[in-house]
Amino acid sequence: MTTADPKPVKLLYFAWVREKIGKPSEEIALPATVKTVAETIAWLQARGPEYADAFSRPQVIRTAINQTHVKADATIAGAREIAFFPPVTGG
Amino acid sequence: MTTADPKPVKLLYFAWVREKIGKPSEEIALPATVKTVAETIAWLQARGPEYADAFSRPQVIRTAINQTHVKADATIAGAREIAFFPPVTGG
Amino acid sequence: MTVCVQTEDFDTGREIASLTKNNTNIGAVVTFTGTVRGHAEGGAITSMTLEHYPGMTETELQRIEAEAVARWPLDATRIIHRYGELAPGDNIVLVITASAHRKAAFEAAEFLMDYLKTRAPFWKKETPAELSSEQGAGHWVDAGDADDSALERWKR
Amino acid sequence: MTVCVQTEDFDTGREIASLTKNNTNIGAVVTFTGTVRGHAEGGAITSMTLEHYPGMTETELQRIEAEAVARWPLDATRIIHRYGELAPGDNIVLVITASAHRKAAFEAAEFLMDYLKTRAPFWKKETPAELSSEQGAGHWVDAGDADDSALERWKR
Repeated sequence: MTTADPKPVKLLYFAWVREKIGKPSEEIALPATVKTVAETIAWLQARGPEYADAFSRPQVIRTAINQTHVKADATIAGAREIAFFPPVTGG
Repeated sequence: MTTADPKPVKLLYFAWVREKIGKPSEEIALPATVKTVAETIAWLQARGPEYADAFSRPQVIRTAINQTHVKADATIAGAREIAFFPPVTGG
Repeated sequence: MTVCVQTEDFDTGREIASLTKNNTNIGAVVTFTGTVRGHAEGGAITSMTLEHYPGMTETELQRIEAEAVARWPLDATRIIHRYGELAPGDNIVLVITASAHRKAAFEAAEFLMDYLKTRAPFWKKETPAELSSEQGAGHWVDAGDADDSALERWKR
Repeated sequence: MTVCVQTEDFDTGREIASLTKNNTNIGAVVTFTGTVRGHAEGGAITSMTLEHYPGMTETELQRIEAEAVARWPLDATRIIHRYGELAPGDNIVLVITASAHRKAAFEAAEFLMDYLKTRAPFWKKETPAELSSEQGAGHWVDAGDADDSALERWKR
């Protein structure tokens, strides 16, 4: 059995994460070795200086998978949409 | 020095106290021996069957002197207005 | 910082607007509206009549309001309490608190309601449906023990 | 039980009226209105821009509302949250809870606000007065530690 081609996933960025990266969303095919939220962030950090800047403090980045809040150790299996953003300030 | 004539005080009744006594207020000259709220209630109880009925359970009667809540052992010295009523149910 | 005791209805939206107008220090407004329920313990009611102690009511509401203002950083407060005969669904009472922050506004509104329930000289008489044709018929609503215990948390 | 995410303003009085209409089981209505303050930590601001996550916002607000309905005996609830550019004094958020009794209405409204602050995907950018002519200028509001600790009391 061969490894399937990685499916593209939609990444969304909000607030200053969006501003630093310079775009609100993109479609990316993540390598199969990237399995968790923390690994996704680490992989993105290496993508370029704007990503390195946006994710320079991973501990303040919040993540939602398929529009549900998740923690950094959550798996990204089944993710169609992964959003990265600062702590929310509703209300 | 002789005892001064007792000054009349305005008594007010509310809710079922008013209904049982049959009037909303009256002016009464209380005898000088009546010095506290509890003594006023005891004195009123002896005034007639409607008063005895209204004050048959003194522990549920609340009192205000000059429009301020007071306890049963409060003095009535200086009272221009004494109101008797059931526990309040505002709001 | 105003209290009103009135037979007329009130408009919560209008009261909020007049209270917060031109004050951009306010970030949080809490309102509590109490209304006449259609059912009491004994079944359906057709009306509720509120009796009060004119003079003392206003004084007591002002005392309660002053106590709230002394305890919390409030930009504005409003208390309106109706009396007279009301029908199910009618407004009874409105409390509004406005502050820079939500915690103060929420706490002060709850405090005002807890004190109002146990200190403001109002009495409620419910007219059950079956007695609605009889003048003055009905039964007086007992003060709740829950209301007294609600006060305990504000003791200090 | 409805949530709205919108740019338009809301009318608190009208929302209360539509929520409580023809329901005489309701005896207590609590509203919370959040508004834009004219001053931030750094001084006067000219506007506040709210960004949100379309789709997730509505989903998250519905989850929060469902949780409140599961915990308290509520007759009706309403959440309206605005986004886009707002001026000092403008409404941001409205929460309404209606119940037979005041304790449930107060607790549920506070619960909704505490959860909304920490779960609803909104972000606020304030434009200080001195930067108001510069497109996109301003600073993002930090989430408060106080908001996270406010959640602790609802844990069970």
